[in-house]
Amino acid sequence: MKAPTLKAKVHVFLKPGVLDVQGKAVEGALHGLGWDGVANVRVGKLLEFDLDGSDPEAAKGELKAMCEKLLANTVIESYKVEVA
Amino acid sequence: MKAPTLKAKVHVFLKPGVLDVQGKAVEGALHGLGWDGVANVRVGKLLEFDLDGSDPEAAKGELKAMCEKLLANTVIESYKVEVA
Amino acid sequence: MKAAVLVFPGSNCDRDCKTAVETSVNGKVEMVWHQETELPSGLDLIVIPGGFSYGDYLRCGAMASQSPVMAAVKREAERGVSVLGICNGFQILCESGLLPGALLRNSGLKYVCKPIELTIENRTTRFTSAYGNKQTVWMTQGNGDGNFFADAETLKSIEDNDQVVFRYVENPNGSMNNIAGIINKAGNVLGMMPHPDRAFEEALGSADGAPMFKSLVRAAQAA
Amino acid sequence: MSTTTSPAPKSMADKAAEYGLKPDEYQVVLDRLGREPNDVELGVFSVMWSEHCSYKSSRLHLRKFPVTGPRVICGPGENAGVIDIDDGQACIFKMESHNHPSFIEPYQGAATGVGGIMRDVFTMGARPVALLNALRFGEPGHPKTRRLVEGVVSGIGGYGNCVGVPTVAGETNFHSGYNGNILVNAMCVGLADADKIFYSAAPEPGLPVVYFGSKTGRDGIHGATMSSAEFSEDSEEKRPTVQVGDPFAEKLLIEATLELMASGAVAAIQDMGAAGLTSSSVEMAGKGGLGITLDLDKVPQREVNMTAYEMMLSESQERMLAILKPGREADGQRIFEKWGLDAAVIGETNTSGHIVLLHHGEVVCDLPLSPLSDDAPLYDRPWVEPAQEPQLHASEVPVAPVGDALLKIMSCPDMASKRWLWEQYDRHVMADTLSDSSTGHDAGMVRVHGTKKALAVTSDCTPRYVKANPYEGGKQAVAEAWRNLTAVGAEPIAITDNLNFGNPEKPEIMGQIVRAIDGMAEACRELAFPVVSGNVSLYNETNGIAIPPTPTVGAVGLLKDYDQRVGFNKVRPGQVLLLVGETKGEMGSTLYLREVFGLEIGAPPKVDLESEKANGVLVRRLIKTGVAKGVHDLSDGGLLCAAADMALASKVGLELKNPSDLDDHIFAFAEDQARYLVAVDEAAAHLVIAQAAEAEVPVAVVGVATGTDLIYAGLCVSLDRLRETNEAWLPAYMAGKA
Ligand SMILES: Nc1ncnc2c1ncn2[C@@H]1O[C@H](COP(=O)(O)OP(=O)(O)O)[C@@H](O)[C@H]1O
Ligand SMILES: [Mg+2]
Repeated sequence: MKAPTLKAKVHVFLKPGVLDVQGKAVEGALHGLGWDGVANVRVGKLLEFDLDGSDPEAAKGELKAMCEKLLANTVIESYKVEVA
Repeated sequence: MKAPTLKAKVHVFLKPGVLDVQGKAVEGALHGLGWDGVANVRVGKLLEFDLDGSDPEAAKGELKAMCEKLLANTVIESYKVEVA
Repeated sequence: MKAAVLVFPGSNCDRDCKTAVETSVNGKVEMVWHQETELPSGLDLIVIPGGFSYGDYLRCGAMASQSPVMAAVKREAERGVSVLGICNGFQILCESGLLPGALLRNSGLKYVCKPIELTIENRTTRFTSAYGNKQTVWMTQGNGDGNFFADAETLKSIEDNDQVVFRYVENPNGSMNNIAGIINKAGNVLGMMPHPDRAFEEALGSADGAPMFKSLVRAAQAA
Repeated sequence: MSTTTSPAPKSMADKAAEYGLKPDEYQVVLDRLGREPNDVELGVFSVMWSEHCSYKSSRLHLRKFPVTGPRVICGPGENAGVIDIDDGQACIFKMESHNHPSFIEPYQGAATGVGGIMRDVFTMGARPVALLNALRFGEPGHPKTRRLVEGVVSGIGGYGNCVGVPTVAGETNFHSGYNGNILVNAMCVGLADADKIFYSAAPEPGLPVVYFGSKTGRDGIHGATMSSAEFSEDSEEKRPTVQVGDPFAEKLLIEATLELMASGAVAAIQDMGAAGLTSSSVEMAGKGGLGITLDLDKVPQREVNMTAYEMMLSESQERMLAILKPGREADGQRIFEKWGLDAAVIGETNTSGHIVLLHHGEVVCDLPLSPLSDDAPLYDRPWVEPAQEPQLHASEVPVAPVGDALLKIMSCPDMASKRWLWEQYDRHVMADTLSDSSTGHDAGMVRVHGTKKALAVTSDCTPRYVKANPYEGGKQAVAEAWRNLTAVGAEPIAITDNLNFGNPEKPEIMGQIVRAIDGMAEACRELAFPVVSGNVSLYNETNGIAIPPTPTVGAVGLLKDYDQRVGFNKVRPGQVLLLVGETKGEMGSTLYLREVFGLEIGAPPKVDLESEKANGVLVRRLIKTGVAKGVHDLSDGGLLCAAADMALASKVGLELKNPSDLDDHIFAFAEDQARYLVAVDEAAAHLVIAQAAEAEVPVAVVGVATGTDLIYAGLCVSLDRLRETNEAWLPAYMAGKA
């Protein structure tokens, strides 16, 4: 029998104030293509995966630990976790 | 006076058939750290920005155009847009 | 031979390409800025050089493919002018739809710089005719996203039409079918990850890039 | 005159201490100003008088370096050193550390280190053509080391590759002494026309001051003072916002800067490095004996509500400050627009002798410039003669089977191949690379574009020698760099240095600094190898434990005809191996002792500068006349390891013998200096021996190239095995398997 799984989402993004070089470049390119109304572009990472378990709260704790340990560079990045 | 702005979110991710080498590496690393219950890791991009305008539906149309033109490579990537 | 080398913000092999064309075939080379809407007339070759156009920040080649000059390149390509995209240039060609497929992150997730051996898979193209019956060539390559990908159907058609021009002897990045370089169906647009522009004289460790430019001169003279 | 003071709840004296000014230094500020400084002014003083900007602990001793020579166009004092490489061409280079930032955030720390050193070079008008990096990590088993290696290496590659400058050489060591303080020293080498060098001194009043590059954010505020302080357990927590590098912006900045210079619009120019806008504006005006007024409202800003203090101390990357010639703003405008750079005229030069800053229409800083430089603290810090390791006697050297020892040494972290690392560096962009980390040469070589000339570059230091005897170790670092250039056939010209030490307020550490500088200066003088630029990084200590003293030497040499270059990668079967230089059997502080027996003892090898010179001159002549077919200098691991390198790079077996009366293990692994392993055609061997005798250079036949094994004193190891041993460690370690 398959163990129950949860769907995990982890959003990793640069802390405010940290220069977002990707965002800056994308914004420049969008302006170049005529989309002048675009501003403050920030580019982050979204990781999605399956996680064994059935308790969303416990899973969130795990996800946070994964972020601290591996998924985010907490010197410059923040993260948000979601479980469904 | 400042023009009204909307908050745009664009999620770009690899299509199902495309090998996600980054996701695979993250998965391997998580397993290596003892999180064996993790599977099917996919790494995508989440772009967030301000967009001039007040009509969310019109904005979504714009966002789709941006994706088709620049933000996603539809040979390998899919996208979802959100406006708030 | 009259050639144009495109220059995008972040191109860094533009001068290398110019030097390669000048040194190996004494060609005349004009540098063309990415915002130009027209290319010089009478070109035999358009080179899209390597580098990190726009920092490669969104996806390699994505932003460059949208630049004004690429619209002009598309028109010239349709008219049959030879187009050579090297490294970032290959990525730009795929992003702009001039070549099929896409270049993904290297399977090792790292930038890899090393001399590499390639088999010449199609020696009848206008880019490879001067290789004679040489079976393999050495060139260096350096990239983080050189992992060629195409869906099954596209891959089959690329293979069926002999569009694979170079294959890696040892695959450095996970490329499907060991593909290092492909050509379009019409046979005038070639994209490749390894650098013929860094292999045009023995002092650089290999001169195996030079015959590519010689082939193009031949093709230009025949035309 | 009126100055506004920002709300200051704390006393200014407290703040001064917090900003890193010592009480007596703050007193000087009060005396010179005749009043209390405000917050912004205090910030300006504290960064200008930081160790990083003022060199207050080292300046006195740096004066010992020879800094002139027939080829020196510009020595220390400018952004980088400049040497003459003939035909109206100049080479501009410098090395700089980014140790603290790299420990905190390895990717960005190393990346911005590379970016910063490139700016120092193109600021003077040079196009960067080569990068090097000297890295020292903690012991492999330390929990932080792997992540630091991973981050630093990808940061260096990520930045240099994108900008498009080849990384052609470097060095990498691992030692527990760096567990709490890694070293990331990056060097950049550039080319310019000798009559188009740009300097930072503002030439006249009334000229526009232009800011261009990326916008200013709150990055790395107080980076300069931070890099002048010791680490404690919690500095990772307290740190200010990390600087993030944007190599794409740097590439645009290079092109725009060189284009602006070519347009003839530039009167003076300076990159914004540590202490950003403060040091650049103060130095430009100060050096020119002028004054400067800046309107901070005009500074391109990335964030809202930045204070004057934040703008002046921000270390946001990829920014330049230029003083334009009269009426040339339009040239600037056109070029900055073309390259998509933010830019603004933010001020003007004048004759006031002051730096005046306006913010929101108010004067927020008004300081006389002269005290900032003239009264900068200068310390003759107390020092003691460092303890020295005693000379070892041959009888004290334990004996190991030569084969076991060789395999151990060739696979140890310091000697193991660094392929895993340098394959992440673009070594070929610019299409002028003749030799690099992968090719089997003692120095990286890049052509001077469009000519037959080439530059040879290397970076060297053997910290275990410096630790055992700072004076001899200092000499050795310079001598090894000179030897590495010589070994490829280049004429050694000049060096840059990066002095990495612990806390100079401790007399033992100050003793290391003083004696290492003495040794380096001595070697530079004897070898006619002046210092043209450099950088000092002190306070590399954590919880009171200092790094091994590490004065890294980056050196540049010139080949007039690169067809005459040589490496150790083309030795052919039948060629005879000659050992140039004397082997007395120096075993102190060798890799043999450390790697085979875990002993870090004994005086390091002495550097006899006279033989160094004589032997080098002979080797260079052998190269120039085409007699030397392969050359490798002898350094870490001695003769047998050099032979192993040579065999692997040339893919040919070597059969070695011991013609000396030293024991086999000593002859194999002694690290006597001033030696080279030279391969010549059999027919030429006697000629070389005669030439050497004439030059009074010791030379001995030590073997022949043949077969596919390395053979010596009962040892016979196949090249395949040797290669595997040498290649395996780093990739396995990085994969978590070693
Ligand atoms: N961090 C680095 N970056 C680039 N190249 C490196 C680095 N570390 C080592 N190398 C290269 O690896 C080779 C061997 O290094 P090393 O043993 O220090 O050389 P040597 O002792 O002969 O001067 C050299 O070509 C050197 O340039
Ligand atoms: Mg060496």
